[in-house]
Parts: sequence; C-alpha cells; structure tokens
Amino acid sequence: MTQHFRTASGGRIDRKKAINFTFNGQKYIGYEGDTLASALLANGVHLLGRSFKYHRPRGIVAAGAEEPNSMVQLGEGATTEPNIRATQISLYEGLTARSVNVWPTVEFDISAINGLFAKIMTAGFYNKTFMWPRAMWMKLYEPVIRRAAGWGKAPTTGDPDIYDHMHLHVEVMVVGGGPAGLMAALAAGRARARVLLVDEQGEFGGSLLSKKRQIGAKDEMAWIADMLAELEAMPDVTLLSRSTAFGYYDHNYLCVLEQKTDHLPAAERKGKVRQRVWHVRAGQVVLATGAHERPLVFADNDRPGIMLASSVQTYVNRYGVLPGKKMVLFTNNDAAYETAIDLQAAGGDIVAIVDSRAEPSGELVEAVRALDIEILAGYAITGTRGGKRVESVQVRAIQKGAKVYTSAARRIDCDLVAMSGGWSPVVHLFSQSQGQLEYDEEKACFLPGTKRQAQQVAGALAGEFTLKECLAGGYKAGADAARATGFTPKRKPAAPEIDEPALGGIEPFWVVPGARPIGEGMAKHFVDLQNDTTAADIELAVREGFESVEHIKRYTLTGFGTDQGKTSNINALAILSGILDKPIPKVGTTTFRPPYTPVSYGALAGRNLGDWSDPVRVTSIHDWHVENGALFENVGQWKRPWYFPKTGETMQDALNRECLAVRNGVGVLDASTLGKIDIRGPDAAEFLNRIYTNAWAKLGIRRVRYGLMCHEDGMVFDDGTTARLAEDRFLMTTTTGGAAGVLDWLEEYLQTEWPELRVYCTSVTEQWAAVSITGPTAGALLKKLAPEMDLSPESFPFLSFKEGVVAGIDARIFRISFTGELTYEINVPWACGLALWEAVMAAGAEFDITPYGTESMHILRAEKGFIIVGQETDGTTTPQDLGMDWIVSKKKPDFIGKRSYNRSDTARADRKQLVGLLTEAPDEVLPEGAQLVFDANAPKPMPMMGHVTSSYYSATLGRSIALALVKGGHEKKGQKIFAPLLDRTVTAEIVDPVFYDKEGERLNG
Amino acid sequence: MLNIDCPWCGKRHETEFRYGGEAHIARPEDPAALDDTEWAEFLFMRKNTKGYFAERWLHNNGCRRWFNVIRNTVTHEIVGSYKMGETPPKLPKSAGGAK
Amino acid sequence: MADNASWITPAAAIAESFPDGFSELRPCAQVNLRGDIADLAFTDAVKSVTGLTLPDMPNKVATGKDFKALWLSPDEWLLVGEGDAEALVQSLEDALAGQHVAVNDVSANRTIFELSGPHSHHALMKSSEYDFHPRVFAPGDCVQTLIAKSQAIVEQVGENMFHIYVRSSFSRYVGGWLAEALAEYNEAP
Amino acid sequence: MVKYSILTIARNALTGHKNWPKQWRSPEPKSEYDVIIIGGGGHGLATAYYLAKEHGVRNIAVLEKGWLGGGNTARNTTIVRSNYLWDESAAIYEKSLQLWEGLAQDINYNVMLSQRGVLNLAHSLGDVREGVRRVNANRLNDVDAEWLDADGVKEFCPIINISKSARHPVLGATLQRRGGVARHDSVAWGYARAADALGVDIIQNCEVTGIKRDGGKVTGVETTRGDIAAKKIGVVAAGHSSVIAEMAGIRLPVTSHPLQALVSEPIKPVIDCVVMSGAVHVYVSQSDKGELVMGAGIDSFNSYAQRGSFHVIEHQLGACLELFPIFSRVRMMRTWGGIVDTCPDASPILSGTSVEGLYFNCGWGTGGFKATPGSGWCFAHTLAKDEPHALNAPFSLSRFESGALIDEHGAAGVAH
Repeated sequence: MTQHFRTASGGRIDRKKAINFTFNGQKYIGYEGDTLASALLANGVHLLGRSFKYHRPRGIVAAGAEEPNSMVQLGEGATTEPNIRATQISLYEGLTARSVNVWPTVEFDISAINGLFAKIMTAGFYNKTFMWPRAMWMKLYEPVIRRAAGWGKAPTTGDPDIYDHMHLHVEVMVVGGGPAGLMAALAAGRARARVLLVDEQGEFGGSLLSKKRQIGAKDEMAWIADMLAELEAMPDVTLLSRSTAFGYYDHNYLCVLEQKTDHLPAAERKGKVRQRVWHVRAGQVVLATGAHERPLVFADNDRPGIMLASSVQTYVNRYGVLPGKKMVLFTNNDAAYETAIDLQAAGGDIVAIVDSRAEPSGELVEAVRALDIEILAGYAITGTRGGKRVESVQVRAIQKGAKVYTSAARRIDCDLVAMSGGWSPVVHLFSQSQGQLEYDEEKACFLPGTKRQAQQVAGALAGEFTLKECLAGGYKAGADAARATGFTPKRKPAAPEIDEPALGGIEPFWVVPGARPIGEGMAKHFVDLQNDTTAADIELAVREGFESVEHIKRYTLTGFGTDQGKTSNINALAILSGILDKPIPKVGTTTFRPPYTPVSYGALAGRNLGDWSDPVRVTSIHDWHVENGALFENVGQWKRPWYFPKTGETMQDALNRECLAVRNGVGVLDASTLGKIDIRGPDAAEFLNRIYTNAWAKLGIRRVRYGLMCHEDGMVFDDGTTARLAEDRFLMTTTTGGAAGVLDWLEEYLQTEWPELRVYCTSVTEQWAAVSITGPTAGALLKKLAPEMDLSPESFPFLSFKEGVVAGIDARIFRISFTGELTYEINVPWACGLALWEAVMAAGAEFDITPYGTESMHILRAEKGFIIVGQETDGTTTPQDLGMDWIVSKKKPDFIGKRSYNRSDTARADRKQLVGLLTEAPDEVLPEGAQLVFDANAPKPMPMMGHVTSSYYSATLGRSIALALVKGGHEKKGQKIFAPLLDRTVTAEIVDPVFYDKEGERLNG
Repeated sequence: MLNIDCPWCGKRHETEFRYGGEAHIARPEDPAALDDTEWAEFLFMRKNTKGYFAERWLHNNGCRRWFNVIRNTVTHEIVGSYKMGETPPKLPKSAGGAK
Repeated sequence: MADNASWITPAAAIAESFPDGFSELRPCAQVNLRGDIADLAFTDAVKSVTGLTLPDMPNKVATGKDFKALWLSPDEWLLVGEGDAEALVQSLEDALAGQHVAVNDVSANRTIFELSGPHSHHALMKSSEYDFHPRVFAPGDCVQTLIAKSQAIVEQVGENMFHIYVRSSFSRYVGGWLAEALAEYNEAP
Repeated sequence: MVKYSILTIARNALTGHKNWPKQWRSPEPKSEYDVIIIGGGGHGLATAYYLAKEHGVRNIAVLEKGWLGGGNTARNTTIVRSNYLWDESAAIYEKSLQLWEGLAQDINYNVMLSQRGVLNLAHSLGDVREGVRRVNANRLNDVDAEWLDADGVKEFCPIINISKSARHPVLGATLQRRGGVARHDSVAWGYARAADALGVDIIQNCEVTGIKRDGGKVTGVETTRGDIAAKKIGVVAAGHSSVIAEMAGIRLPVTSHPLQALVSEPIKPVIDCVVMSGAVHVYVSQSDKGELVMGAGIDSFNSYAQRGSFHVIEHQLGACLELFPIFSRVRMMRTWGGIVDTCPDASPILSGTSVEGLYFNCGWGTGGFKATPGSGWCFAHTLAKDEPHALNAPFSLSRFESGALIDEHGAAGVAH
C-alpha cells in the first residue's frame, strides 16, 4: 500500500480495483474511478511540472478542465499525446505519463535558472530586445527562444486511431450534467422533446459528485442514479458522458467531443472509434455549465500544494484523497469553509482559516468554529515558502486600502493551502453564442445577460449557487426550452427538501499586497499560472500605456495558455480594474472563443482523411486503366489516365508512342469525364446565343459546334462542343473540372436573369460514357464495330453526330476532334462503358490500337494549337487574346462578356496573346511557366512579355513545340524571344500556334 | 454552419448551398448603352452592407433553386428567405423594419 | 436495358466489402422529367402514361404501379421503376409532344444503394447533416442532400430502409464510405 | 523615445520596472489635423509613421474605433512573403518585404520577423505549372524564388507527407527563403510607438460615424468623440471599408468575409518553415511559443462577425492531416476569425476617390499582414503628394472601369 494520502473510506473510487500506472518512470497504484491527478495526490505526488517562463515547480491546482498547471505527456510511441491535463485523465491500467518541458527531470530542471533572470523577463521583454546586431536574431536569439518553446511533444508517426463524426438534430440540447442540467433534461424529456444531454466527465452529477447532500429522501448518489434511470428509459433522450461541448456556433449549432476510449486500457481500445465529434443542431439549448472557482492572487501563490478549495473538497469526497494533512484555507467567502469541514472529517488537520473578510458569519462559519478550527478573520496570506511543495505561509492582518502591509507577520506551517477567491460561472459557451455578459457586483462575477440565440441558462452559470436554486432553475429552463420548440411540459414536480448550508456573502479581494509593493523583491503574485503572468506584469503593461483588456492580455499573455485563462481571466480583469480605478464592467471582458477545451486535430478531421477527404470520381472504365498500368492525373475530383507506360519505357517514350499511334494508326481515350448537360426548350437556341460568344440559332439538327463561355468581365471560363439534338434540344459538353460550375452558371441565368426563357437543363454527365477513337484508321475500326453505319463524309461529316449500334450497344457517335485526326467519340450508357472499351480494344488489335492519356491528349491538341481552359487561360484571357475572334459574334446584340470587350484595357492591342514558339534548338523543351523577354540582358526587374503556357516534345514533328501568351504576340510572329531560365537562356521564335496540318486535311482520315 | 431556409426544401445546413452574393442586382437590359463607369458599377461595385442584407443562395446540393435571403451580416440572424421575384420579408422592428 | 449483358454496375468491384444491411441495387429504369406542375396538360399526360400524380410537395415520393416519382425540384422529378426506361421515355415524349418539358433517360446516371437494418440511422448520422429521425423523415419521403461529400438522393422505402441514389462516378466513394460507417456495428459483440 | 535594448531593460530592472514610459500617449483629439487616418491597425499606423517620417507631416491623427491593432492585425496567421505572380504585385510586396527586413531596427521594436522560408505546395500538374510560372516571374522581378520537387520539399520540411498515393499528393513547391512570419501584435505596437514619438496622435475608442464633405471635397469626420476637421482623410479600415465608403457616399468593389484561423496547444518545435497550400487550404507555421498557427479557407458569405462556420475549419484539418499525419494527436486550442475585405481580382486598392482628399487603402483580402510596411509606405506617399507612388499606381479604383485588373486568383491564388 503506497497510497499514503488515501482516506480510509469513501469516495467514488472502486478500492477493489487497483490500477497500475507510471509517472515520470516511477510505478504507482491507484483505483478505478481515479483521475491521474487524484491517483498522484493519493501517492503524495504534488510536483507535476514546471512553469513556462521561469520553470518554477508547479503542482495540481484544480480537479477539472480549469486546471492551469498539470499538463503531462500521456502515453508513448504512436499514441502519445502532449499537454493533457492530469485532472482530466481517467486512470487506466498501464497508463504512463511524464512531465512536459522539463530537462532532465521535473525535480531538477536546468531551465529553472531562468528564475534568476526573472527580473528582466517581464512582459514585453521580447519586443524590447534581441534587435542588435540584426543578423543575430535569426542566427542565435530566435533559435534559443525556439528551443524553449512548447510543452509536450507531438508523436513522430501517424495516428493509428480512428475518429469520426455524427450529426444529430434535437429539440433541446442540455450542456452540463450537474443537478441543473439533469433537471433540464428531465423536464424536456418528460415533455417528449428530443433531448441531448452532454457532460465532459465520465459520470453525470457535476458538483454533486463532490459534495454530500440530502435531496428529499435520497442522498446525492441515489438522486443522480434515479434521474439517470428515468432519462435512459426515454427513447428520444441521448445521454453522452465524457463529452465536451466545445463550440457553440451560429443558429444553435454545437460541436461536442466524445472521448469514447481514452479511459480504457490499450487492449480494450483496438478497433474502436477513439473520439467522435457530434455536430448538433438544436431547437433550444440549455446551458448548465456550472462555475469555476477562482484562485486568490497573493505572493508566491504558485507552489505545489496550493490548490482551489473546491478542488480539495473534490479530491476528498469524490476520490477519497487527502491532498494534504495540514491545511490552511484562504478565502474571501464562506462556501469554501465546507472544504475545511470535509477535510477534517476525512482525517486531515486544518491549521487555520485565513478569511479576508473582517467579520465572516453564517452557518458554515459557525460549523467550523464548532470544530475548534482557528479562523483568522481580516487576514491574508502574504507569502509562502517551500521548494517543490508548500511548507508554510506567512499571514498578516489586512490593512484596508494599503499598498504595503506593515502589520505583524505570522508564519504557519502547512503542506496544503486551499484557496477560494469566489466563483466564475462558465460563461464560455454562452459568450461563444454571442451572448452579452453582465457583471454582478453582489456575486462578484460575470453572468449571462442578453442572449442572441434560442437558449436558456440554468444552475451556477445563471448565478444559482445553491442546490435548491439549481434544481428549480434547471427544471424551468428545460420546460421553457421544450415549450419553445412546440412541446407541452409536464407539471413541475414538487421541490424536495434539501439539506444544504445557507451561504453568506463574498467580499472580492483581487490581489493581496505584502510587506513590499507588488513587483518589488523576489515575490511573485501569479495571475496566469501557465504563462507565468504576474500582477506586476499587468501593472507594467498599464504603465506602458496598454489599457484595453485585450492589449493587457496580449502584452502579458494572460489567458493565452492551454487553459485559455479559465482561472486567470477574471482576476486579471479585476486587477486591471483596480489599477485603472475603473469599475470592472467599464474595463470590459474578453470574448471567449472556441474550443472550450482543446480538441485533437484527428477528431476534427474525423474520417475525412485520405481518399475520403475529397471524393475520388472514376469512370466506368477506370479499372481497366488501372489493370493496364496507367498512371493517373487528378483533374478536379476525377482520376484520369495520364499515360500508359509499358515496361521499360520512360514517360517521354510512352508519350511518343501514344502520339505517333494517333497520328499514324488509331488511339483511344476515355473521355467520359467531360460534363454533359441536356438543354431543352423553345428558347434553348436563344439561351445558348446569350451564354456562348458565337451564334447558335442556325446550327443544323444533328450538327455540332464548338463554343467558348465567358464571364461578364469577358474572360474565358469554359469551352466545349454542343450538339443540336432537335430543334428545341441541345447536348452541351463542358470541361472535366468545369461541369458543376457551368450547370450552376446556366441555372443562375435562367432562374435569376432570364426567367422568361423557356429552357430546362438536366445534367447527364454520368449517363454517358465516352470513348474517343482517333487516328487515320479510326474509320476502319468503327466500321468493324458498327458495320451497318454509313461513315462516309457525306453521310457523317465532321461536326455532326449519329445514333446507332456500336459493338452491340446503343450509342451516339460524335464526329469532333481534339487531335486533328479523324475522330469518333462514341457515347454509350455509363454502365456499358467498359464493355464498349473492351470491344474497341479487341476490334482495334489489328490496327494496333493504343490507349492514351491526358498528357498525349495535351500534346496532340497543342500540335493543332487548340487551347485548354485553365492552361492557356488564367481568368485574364479573352477569346480575342486566344486568337479566337472567329468565335466571337459581331452580329449578336448581346451575350455574356460582350460589353466588357470595349473597356480600354480589354481592347488594348498589346494584350497578352496566344502564339506558338519554336525553340532554336529543336530538342530543347521549354519549361511550362517559363517567362519570356525580348531583352535577355536587361537588368532586373526585367520587363516580361509573357509566359509559356504549354510545352512538349512533339514526336510527330520531331522537335519541341510550345504555346505562349505574349504581349502583342499576334503581330510579332517571326520575332525572336527569350526565356531566361535559372541556368541558361533559351531562344525561340514566335510562330503561329498551329504546328501541324494547318489546313485540317487529316480530319477526314 | 448557417441553417438556411430554402423556400422549397425548408431548413438545411449551409453545406448544401452555394453563396451568390448581393441580391437584386439586375443585369442591364442593354449593356452596350452603358458607359465604362456604369458597367463597372454593375460588374464590381457592391453594397457590402453591415447589418440586414439581401443576398442570394443556390440550393445546389438540393433542389438547385436560386433564392434570396435576408440575413444580418453581424449576427448572422436570418430574417427570412424568398423566391426570385418575390417581395422581401419585413425586417424585425428592432432592425428598423416596418411596424 | 437492365438486362443488357454489357451493363456493369459502378460499385460492383467493391460490393464484396459491403457489410450486412448495405448493398447496391441492380439497375432499374430512371427517367428525369421536367415540366410545369401547374399545367394540367402536363400532369394529365404524365398520369396517362405512368398512372402517377406527380408530387407537388417538396421531398415527397408518389408511388404508382410500375413507377414512382421522386420530387427533385419544383419542376423536376425522378421516375424510378423496374420497367423499360426507353419505352417510358418514348411514351412520355409522345404524350407530352408540343409541351415545354424535358425527358431524359438517366438510368445510368445514378447508382442506387440500399441501406437497411437497425444501424441504418447511425450510418446516415455519420454521413449526412440532414435529420433522418423518424419524427421528421418517414417512408414516402425523399431528400436531396450530401452523403459525406457527395450529392445524393435519399429515399425512405420502409422502416429502417433507405435507397441512396448517387452519381455513378461517386458510387465507389459513397459505397466505400457507407460500408465503413457500418463497420463498427458489424463487429462481433 | 526611450531606446529599447537589453541594457535599458537591465537598468529598469534595478528600479523594479517602475520607470518605463508609456509606449504611446492617449491624447484627446484636437479639432483639426492635416491628415486623419481612419483605422488604427498595422496599415493605418504604418501609414501615419511613414507620413511623419518620410514626408514630414506631423499633424496627424489615427482614429481607432476600438483598441489599436485589434482588427486583422491581431487576427491573422502572420505570414510574410513577396512571391506574387504579377509584376505590379511583386513590386509592392517586395518593397514591403524589404521594409520588414529592417523594421525592428527602424522602429526600435522587435517585430520578431523570422525568415524561415515559405513553401507554396503544388498538388496537381496545373499547380506545378503555375508554381513554375511564378518562380520564373519572381526571379526576373528580382524576388527570391526557388522551385522544389517533392523530394526537395521533404528535405526542406521533413515532417511533410509526400506520398504519391495521397489524395492530393505533393508534386513540388515554390520556396521563398526570405519569407517567414512576424509577431503580429508587435507590428501594431511598434508602429504606434514610433508614430507617437513623431507626434502622431493615436486616438483609441474613437469611432468615425460620418464623413463631412463640402461639395466634392472632404472637410473632416464626425466621431463618437466629436467632430474633427481635416482636408485629407486616409481610410485604412480593412473589413469595414465599405461602411466608411457609404458614409462618404461612394461604393467600393469589395465584399467582407470571415477568415478563420486557429492555433494548437504549444508543442516542442516540429516545423521550421511556413507551409502553404492554396489548393487544399492549409497554411501552417509554428510560433516561437510552440503553437501551430494555421489559417483556414475564407467563408463564402458576406459577414462582419469575426466568426465563420466551423465546417471550414474541419475541412482544413482533414487536408492538414494528409500533409502532416503527425499532427493528428495535437490539439486545437483556440480559433478566431477576422473580417477580410476582398476585391474581385484579389488585389488591393490604394487609391484616391471621386471625393477630393478622400483616399482608400483596402481590399487586401486574406493577404494584408505581409503588406503592412509597404502598404503604409505607399499610402503615406499618396496622401502626402496627392498622387500615387509608382508602386501603388496600378492599384487604383479606376482599374475596375478600364478592366486593368491584377488578377491574383487564377495563377498565384494562394492567399494568406
């Protein structure tokens, strides 16, 4: 039995279930039901870590989420986690943890030497120094600062655990499973509303888990059990424990982190979801988030063994642990007296109660007096001693208003200081929901004021600090929430008799002076324990002209730690109010931002990792491509074959082979990814006239035309061919990546600008798989597949389509060409795509048919000078820039983009225009993205004339080719232009962008 | 995550929608008749209201209808939504709406 | 067409990985229909061909003898059935001749998954932000929403039974996603 | 102005730090100034500082409706770089970067500029093309830029995942070694202190409620602390630019959107450079305190709420873990949002208006922080001379009429 500080009995731990764990390499035993913090305290371990700046020894202060100090590195290897608060770690068999940011050990930490420099490491220290010499900042100063940065360590490998998300809609969501939250859930549940109740702890009950209370005929534990039994029996009530509502967003949308396996031994976690983020949309939200106790700010208030009074009570009552055996209680209110009573009952010794109030009174004060405990009324702790554990405190009589106390000092030995500076309601979620906070002078805390969302507040959050108020307030909040969402609450149950002490008042006491003014001497009055911010730092900030609370926080780093200032924000604000001599509400408060407590990135990402992070779209022929060795390119969300290398081929070998096959025989491309939109209605042609830059009214039925689409600013944004299926019906194709955007664009104009046009658009992208066969022998191949079809140019001219049976499948065949060769694009129902492809491959074997991918497609079209939207265009390119004036109607009175061509810049003659480039050295392939200049020797910044948009080695032409956008390029053909690269300058000649078959003679095979 | 009321489908999460910017900017009947300043006004100049703002949304993962919403750009409160061509809902009294 | 030998459903290659309660349906006829619901000539013609009164209530399904009609938008429905899509398209075109409508055979455009069993709601809650709770969504309802990051139509066809229509190119993504969503419930206890 | 140095700190330590002077005064507004700057963020304070320092204008007021540096200066991801695509952008951002490089010494305030290198990742062949294009343009514009292939990326940032099977694999990256991060608050405070020392009145909690005009000229402002006269007004109000413009009766081509960011809990250093990926919206660096500082994508809708939608952040973290699998168990500690004013071409406006004496500096979108010194420097010139400097002449309002946009979306659409 090593747990010397375990009480003889009591607590909600299971003493029959011993749990082995390791902290800083030392083995310990705790019990099921413990947290790591309670188990360490049971073993007498108070020193858990060091502070950030001065590396002062630090211990456990609190018992929950508000804990500022006791962060540990939990676990090892791939599942290690930095910065987890020991107070929030449920103990499990085999747990290992270490102190963070200490070297070599927490007992002997080299960086504690920082304490010697404390006098210069004040707020703003970094702003004022490390500037000379300038070069040393990056070389020396910053590297040293960075070495000291951070608490724990990230794992060095990926995360083996599973995370996911759930979406839930409820009428009433209750946050906080304490007495108020339980009552709220009950009221709403009885009204038959769908209810979600969440609580961050492993057990529901909240503050009742730490206190002994008689509620009617039941003790607190029986009461909680009965409440849960009733709630669990309701089919539409969801109870989530170990679940923290961490963010409250617009329109009553809340996010909850459920820690499903973090309390389990490693063996029991396997294969289970570790953490789940619940996304909840609630009709009404009941916030019953409770309150956090505030520390008192006195000299050297940071030593291990100085804890929040209510947390001491929690350790005693809930965990059966004595955090110390000789306790001094320092308080400004009498709620904290209960801690003294409970500790004494559990076998601890109360050395003294130091009460800053001159005349404490009330039921609890009387009860303590009856126990013969010394009460030093009107006294304060003005100093502490101890190394790794508090050993004694110095107390003095308070001299009201004095900045320095001259009253006699008395030293009291102790091993535990419990402190209570009053209570701060946990307003974080309320504030996140845009609620306004109001300061309550009498209760000395901020309370929820004006709300902005559909919500109720209850319990300690609402300033209801007695159990009786909590139960009544909770029920009312739940009933109101149910009513507001259309349900009829049941009659309110009769209020039970509750045995609880009546409370006296609180007299705020924000910072305790000592024998010397604050900031002088070695003593430090810590406000933010994690960031080592002291009252003197706040004074200094004000002295230097920082007055806004936001400035103070940022200059001193108050509230910027992993606890986000849960125990420090209000104290800092109050101290600032004292210095500025302005009332607290006038000083303001800060905005609380999500998350309430930290949330792992893994949980936030959920399952949206890898291929789930962005849908992968595949065609019906995809598996064939995979099996035949294709490498793939991402195009939008699609996977498209990039090229099909054969064994031993380089990429360029493969491309040469693919391109030559198309030019000399036949190639085949999976073109299924192009967007397809059926456009139908009496005004369809008129609609296309307005959408495209060219004219559509006269396009014959069964004919196809190429079109460019521009935005209103005149810049090209999509292109494709559109076929006229009937007088009133067209089939439009779009670029692979542009399909969804184009459909939205069409609908936008139809619905918002031209509702008078009678046109329907239907997306049929995945109705049709498309297999494009291209090359001189494409006709012979198609003839084989569709022997019945008349393929003569007269019957089936370029830019037309036919319907027929290809390889036994009903198909629509388009004669369009992106390669310049005779091309048939065969469309069949999506699910027949693979069958068609395989038939084409089989029939094509005798023609040595060659599948090719997007890269060869790009080369082939570049040889023909065809553009690719997004490559030759970048949102600043007009059709005229592309040399495509021929496609811009001069006759149509209006179309989208037309007006913008008259603007002075858009009409400029020296805009960047599409040209071809031929390098002087035929084997030299310019890098795409190379910038072009006319004077390669000009000093930098060099006047740039344009850039290379596409560049390839063309096996067809036996040399390199490139497309480029060049200022005034259309008029500069024949001129030399230079591409200054990192290691050399390439010379090229500006030429026409059509490199191959300028007359288009090959289109008919 | 805004909860947006599609006039047809009811309240849906923001992820089902696409934003369409300021509402009630009609494309000019005859763009050619506008000078460059007027055309730039249509193309680029926006109210960017702080407060209650009429804006367009597209229910692009649902019924694919465009519609208008009155939303407060400070609080994100949505007063109501209405179909293209319909009259906007009245603002709440607190926002200076008609009594 | 459903009996077309060349027809290979998009998710067939991953069907083996599907757990109990999740499968891809065999192909059926799907026809996208657009027209003016307020026009009696339109609704009468559709009724004469299909026997269906098209739902004018958003997100409702009307069920007839051979086909059902899913509301997709105020002027758009998806007709789904075991019959012959081409024949349906043809008879609709004939009956609607001269009217401003759009009729498209989209049988291949979407694939249909069936999700059923006690954990179907959980799988949906993991995949969609829409509220599928029985108080809100019941047999006869359909909804267009997102399943994970893919557009989808979800139709409730019975208690704890849903049909999920997704664009064919997304079918592997959605199929794989939903199969994985169900995995935790298919572990041996 | 007391000179800040380690010696001054040591000397003040001896007197318990009781003798530090205020970093800036809290003056009452005068009835008239030569120039009024509306907006006490980094850009506004820099404008005031350079007006006083470079142009000798001393009778200047900076009016701030809240606390100085409380807008986007306090709410960004602190990235500094100048590797923009277009000549016009590269020139003004490079001017800014050069000012950054001497800023701590110039204003005697350590802004903690850390030039640890900025990677802009390419995930598709299109990204690669545009990255190479930008590197080439930068090089010829004398802006340092390098292209790294995937292995080069891995060498520069060892924790990054360059697996080819990633959903959006890393195919390469541009690198600007002179890019990095700076301490955001310090920039505002440093400029404020330096401007104050030159006589600039920085007036906080002073909200402008109206712009006073006499015909086509400005004559002053109405504020919550009374009317103040001035013949020149420079508006540097970021997300609130349209609100001020409306007071003056003009419209701007800007819309305001939330831009969210987040930090993790502090962890020991794991990443020693800035990694940006416009394609998947990941912008990450590690602060000198150990926090991973990350920017998210912009929310699509108009907003003045300093608050965006959470799914934007969740989406970003999915992409982030793909790039940095070791971050999975690191925890998000704080999120926040700023209001960014975006232009149709993703480039700023530093320009006069149709109202004489009224100037706007706005539209920086998601990229304003890095521009702070250069923006202030150019805007000061514009206010002092009543005409733009060559560096900001292209960023005029008139470009929206002529069509001479500087579109930084398409090619170098990497924001932040």
